[in-house]
Amino acid sequence: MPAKQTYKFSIPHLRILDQDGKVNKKLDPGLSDEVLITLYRRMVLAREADQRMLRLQRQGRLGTFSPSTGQEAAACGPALAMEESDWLVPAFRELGALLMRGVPLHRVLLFWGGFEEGNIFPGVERTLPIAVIVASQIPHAAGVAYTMKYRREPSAVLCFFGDGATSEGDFHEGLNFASVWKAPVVFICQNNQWAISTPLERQMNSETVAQKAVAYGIPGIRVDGNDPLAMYAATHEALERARAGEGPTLIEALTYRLMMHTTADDPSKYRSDEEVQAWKDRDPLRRMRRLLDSRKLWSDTEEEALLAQVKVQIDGEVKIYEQGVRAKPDVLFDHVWAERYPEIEEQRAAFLARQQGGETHG
Amino acid sequence: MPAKQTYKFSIPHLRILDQDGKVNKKLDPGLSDEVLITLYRRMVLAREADQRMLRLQRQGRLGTFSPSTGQEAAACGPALAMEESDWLVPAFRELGALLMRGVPLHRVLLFWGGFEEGNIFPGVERTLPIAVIVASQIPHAAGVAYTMKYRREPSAVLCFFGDGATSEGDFHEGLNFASVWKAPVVFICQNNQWAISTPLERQMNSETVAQKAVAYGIPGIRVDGNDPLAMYAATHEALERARAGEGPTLIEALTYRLMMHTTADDPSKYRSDEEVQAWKDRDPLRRMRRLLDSRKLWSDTEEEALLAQVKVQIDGEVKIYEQGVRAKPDVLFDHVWAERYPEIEEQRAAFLARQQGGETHG
Amino acid sequence: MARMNMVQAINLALHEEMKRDENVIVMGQDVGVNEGVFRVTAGLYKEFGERRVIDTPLAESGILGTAVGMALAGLRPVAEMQFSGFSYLMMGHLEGHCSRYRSRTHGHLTVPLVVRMPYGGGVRALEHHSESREAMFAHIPGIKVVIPSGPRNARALLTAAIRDADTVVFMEPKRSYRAFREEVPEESEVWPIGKARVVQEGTDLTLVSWGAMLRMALEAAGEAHARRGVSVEIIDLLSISPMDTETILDSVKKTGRCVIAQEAPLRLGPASEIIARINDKALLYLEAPVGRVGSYDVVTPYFGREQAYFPGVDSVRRAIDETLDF
Amino acid sequence: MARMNMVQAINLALHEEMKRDENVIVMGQDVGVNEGVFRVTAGLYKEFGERRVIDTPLAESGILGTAVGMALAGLRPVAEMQFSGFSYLMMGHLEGHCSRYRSRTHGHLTVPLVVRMPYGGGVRALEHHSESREAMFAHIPGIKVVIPSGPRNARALLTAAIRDADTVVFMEPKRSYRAFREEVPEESEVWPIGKARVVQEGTDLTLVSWGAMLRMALEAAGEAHARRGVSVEIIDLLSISPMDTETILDSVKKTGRCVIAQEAPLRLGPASEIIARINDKALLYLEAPVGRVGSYDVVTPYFGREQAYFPGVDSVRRAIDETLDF
Ligand SMILES: Cc1ncc(C[n+]2csc(CCOP(=O)(O)OP(=O)(O)O)c2C)c(N)n1
Ligand SMILES: Cc1ncc(C[n+]2csc(CCOP(=O)(O)OP(=O)(O)O)c2C)c(N)n1
Ligand SMILES: [Mg+2]
Ligand SMILES: [Mg+2]
Repeated sequence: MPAKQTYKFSIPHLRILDQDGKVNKKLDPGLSDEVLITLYRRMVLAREADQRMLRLQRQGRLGTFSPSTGQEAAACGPALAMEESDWLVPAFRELGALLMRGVPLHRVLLFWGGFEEGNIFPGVERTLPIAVIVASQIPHAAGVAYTMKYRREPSAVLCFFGDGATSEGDFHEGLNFASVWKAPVVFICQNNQWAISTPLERQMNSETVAQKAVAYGIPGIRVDGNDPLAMYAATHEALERARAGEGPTLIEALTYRLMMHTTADDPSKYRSDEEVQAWKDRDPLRRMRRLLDSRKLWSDTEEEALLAQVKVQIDGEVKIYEQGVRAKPDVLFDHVWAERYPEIEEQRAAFLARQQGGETHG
Repeated sequence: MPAKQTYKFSIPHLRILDQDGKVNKKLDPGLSDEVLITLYRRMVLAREADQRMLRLQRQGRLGTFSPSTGQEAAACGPALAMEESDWLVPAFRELGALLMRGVPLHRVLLFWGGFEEGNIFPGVERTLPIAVIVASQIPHAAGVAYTMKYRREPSAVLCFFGDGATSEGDFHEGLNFASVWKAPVVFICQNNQWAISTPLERQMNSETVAQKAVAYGIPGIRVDGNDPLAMYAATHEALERARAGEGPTLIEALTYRLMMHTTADDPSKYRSDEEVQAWKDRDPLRRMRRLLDSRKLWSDTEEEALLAQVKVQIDGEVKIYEQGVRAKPDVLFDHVWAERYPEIEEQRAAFLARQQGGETHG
Repeated sequence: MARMNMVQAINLALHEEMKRDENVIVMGQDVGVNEGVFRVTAGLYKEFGERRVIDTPLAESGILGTAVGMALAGLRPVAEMQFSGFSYLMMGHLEGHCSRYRSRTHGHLTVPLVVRMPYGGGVRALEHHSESREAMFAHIPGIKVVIPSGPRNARALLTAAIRDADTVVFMEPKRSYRAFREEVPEESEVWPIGKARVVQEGTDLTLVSWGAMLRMALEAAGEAHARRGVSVEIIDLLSISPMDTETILDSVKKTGRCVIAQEAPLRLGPASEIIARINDKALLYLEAPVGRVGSYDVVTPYFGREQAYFPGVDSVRRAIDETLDF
Repeated sequence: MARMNMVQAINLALHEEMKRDENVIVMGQDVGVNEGVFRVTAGLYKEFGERRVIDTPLAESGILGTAVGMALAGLRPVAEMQFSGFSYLMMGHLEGHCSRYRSRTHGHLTVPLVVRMPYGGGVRALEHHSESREAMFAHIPGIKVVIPSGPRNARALLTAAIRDADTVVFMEPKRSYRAFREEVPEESEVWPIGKARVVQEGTDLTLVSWGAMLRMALEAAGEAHARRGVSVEIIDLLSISPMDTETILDSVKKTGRCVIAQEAPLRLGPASEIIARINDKALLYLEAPVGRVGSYDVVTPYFGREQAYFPGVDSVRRAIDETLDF
């Protein structure tokens, strides 16, 4: 249909570090050697922790959880761009980001191990716990961001979610509120191309996730999500914009979930080995390693030392986790509301009496 | 941020009939004189009925309702493009479209007068009743459209909603499902620039509503919503695409609500007389009349005759409405479920006993 | 002291609390420039500006979802649902987050916010504008559900709700918005959430009610007294969750007879829970079955037929008589 | 006859009904290629293809909302909520449309669909995966809420739900999915919705239960019989709304004692409604207060602490003893 006037939009695609570890000079964010090494170390930690969790789960020492192997660049690159005063609002597949915020691994283990203590991060501020209800954290992030703006604090919010999450009404409402409010929040969609068994093309008919930004009149960008430098750079710029009062950004991190959806899932039911293999070849860790190698910042010896050190660290955290939690048995009655009310206290008393009587059930 | 590759999108803007009643020849959909006259007649009927309802409401003869004066082109143009076998899924401000589907005015009056009978349209198929829960009809429309596709029927669905509705999660979910399913549905957003007191710029930060189509990978078009020819043409094309299996379209009809939100609303609290006046000057009826005049299809005599005829028609419908409904008093117990269940039947019996005892309450 | 109606009293509490604590903000559809479709937020936008009185986009889940974020970050949002009939759209955040953040972090993160909503019938409103669904909210552990019955307690309980450390669903019986005026004290009052009030002492029968039904309860009790000399003790429940079982039980143990009058449909409504609690703790005191008054378990009819659907004074009267004459 | 577990039985009903009526379609997250996260939809995608077994986008309101449209247009969608914990996101369509279309059009337009959802605890699942909120659905007039307790009734009631002319919320106790097997008849069975079943006759006490609690009720009753010779009549409620009051009252009138065992929290749960109905019609038959077993009114704890939260066989046993010894 011909028309008088047209409105035009475009969505850029960003990659800085290619699969061979070569940096696009024009786009290089110029991270120092030290920072590059730190980033690599964090990504390795996230990977090793994830793989350990998988083993723990298989041994019955951990509950069902959602592995993040393969998505380390998409989680750690953005976290590197955060200030401590920024807020992290995760979904459930950002282990690397949580660890980079300073959340001890044993807290993450406690979460997946079935204890509320896994949501308590002593000393770590402005980091919300894992969100299980897909997309529900998106409006939360917008509300936190509004609060930063309200308080005139120069802090921004980094909010993660998956490609499946973009289908939820809360994605839409959250981005729209944030956009209308020009709230300082950066939305990162880890487009790992699957929502359990649902492939991208059954989740949406749009070519990219990033173009959904057009609906909200905010910048959208598609980023190679296995490129930690691009993820860092895009997030860094978006956070700066946010803190400068220029409103939200939507970043699509094109990546891939290399493992199962959760440990209860069997991905062979819905996707091919070839597809997985193709993405294994794009492993973000390998890419980062190649960069370090090319800059002569790393060696096999250092790699071995790192793995050994990471193993010790993880062992220690698993130990803390397996020491268990020390709450009294009636803790479930403590936090219904801030105050105590007779109807709950009566039930607590009954519960305690039953426990003393040797009953194990409610 | 520079980038390797970009994705580009554009949204056209359509106007065919300008404010002086001049047609853009290149875009003229070529409606016959007869059809043009019919369209005008329907728009006048809708306007007159709306104004009568306003008076009825002020006299206490009708409940709160949402006037549609000023939006006749956006409702009637699309309705003209429908086949009888297409489905109409309205919101609550498409009086013109309902009447064009053949819904008798007295049914609309019954709806706003507080009777379920206002949702029964004898002999009129494929026309859903008014939807009060904003945006909730959008996924319904997608589901109906899926059914048409499922049945391999060459029918499409026309779904109306307002600018405020675009903020609801159901707008997003409905458009996304329809798009993924390539369902035959045309979404028409009557962007009348206000959602009660909320102006467009507090509802969304996007320049247009139409660009929200980009998020779903479907065509979006902004149309002059006070131009009945453009509304007809855009809808016609979109319905054809839908029936041909090419999926949904989002049409933004840029129009204006000339009256109050509902009869319970006082628009002077939130908008200026100048703004309203500016839009009165763009009255779709006047524009259509100018077209007919310019083609020598209409005269003052015909106008008078039309108004007289419309008045008679409306009088008749009001009369039917005011004769009331003839259901038995316990009809509210009849349609809880298809079958009868003891717990409801007991309550019915109690109700009837109370009524017989002269009680007026439940 | 000033005489005011419920709209004014709620408005007063909002003014006072916004003045007292700049973390308190008001948000919702049309609550700012338009001052709310019922004018409950009158004057707030002028006094506190658009930063603190936010006209939100039209999205209930978005309203509560962003309010949760604000509350987690330290604000005290008072979010309005324009009508309770649209509150089902925010149930995800209410059930999933408002109710749980405290317990899932053992008190480290909390969601102190208020969701205000006009509810209930009797004003000849459109479809979806007349329901009483307090039971749905009150069934969720970790949520408080408060329902005022008059101007004074509306102001005192909303103040309490805003200061409360947890999420409070504050349901406003819109039928009572402008139905009557009452003296409201000059000074801010904070009534404890979770406490019922004995609004009239009596010895023969306990009548429990809340919201707009309370006035009908009072009228029916007065009439029962005039007609047959019965002394009715009337309890205004005020809080559906937590629920003040003690006050009810004390009264029922004294009177031996009880009627509960709610506007909600009967099935799984609050009256059923009250009866269950009487069953648990005071069954042997009962001299008759507890009388239940409520709407029928049918779909709320359009307003042309609503009178026959909603319980009225005569419904309460009938239940009192049946309970007395059992 | 074939012995099967509940997952297989539900799957059988889906197969049979899809074969019988091509208006029946299945939709939800991961129900197609993946055959459902619990494999309840195994084989359907292969047999009926993607037109009839729809892997939807991840959006609960969208799933029910489009299903409403399909039902209005003549299909019979069976929509799955992956877990009941995400069903609050579709409450808008359930309350606003599923429940009302029949009454708001006096039967001219109807919404015959089924919303299936695994619910309940006891399987050490993640947060939001363990609640029992049947009361929230059942409070809404115009919605049917059905809960099977075993393979045979699951198949027979799902068949009935799919053929039903109205919206049925079909809640599947996931703890029972693979817990035991049962003979399921060769031929399709259609059990009437709204009818409870007396699964064991008895004379001393009526025990009402449903879903996964029923097995615990059976065990506790057997144990009570062995221990103190008490004859317990056990009723499997099967349908929360409509609710078969008659069967319960007949039994209570006979036994004079009643215990209700639910997994849901107590406040405003189905047990309260049952007690209210006993109060209305059979109070004088009671020889003791009705015993209520349910979860505490606290937020469902994470699975590390869930055992202490959910009622078990000993909870039912205790309630039986208390009721008998009153
Ligand atoms: C509201 C809601 N619906 C369904 C689920 C069940 N579920 C958990 S994760 C998931 C898929 C999420 O996909 P995506 O957003 O792409 O994130 P990914 O798992 O790929 O990281 C689903 C359906 C849920 N947790 N929340
Ligand atoms: C879900 C929901 N929320 C709130 C309302 C109250 N309400 C009725 S109409 C309306 C504004 C609608 O604006 P828009 O979509 O632009 O349509 P318009 O009224 O301008 O035609 C609101 C907030 C409602 N009916 N439904
Ligand atoms: Mg994904
Ligand atoms: Mg509008």
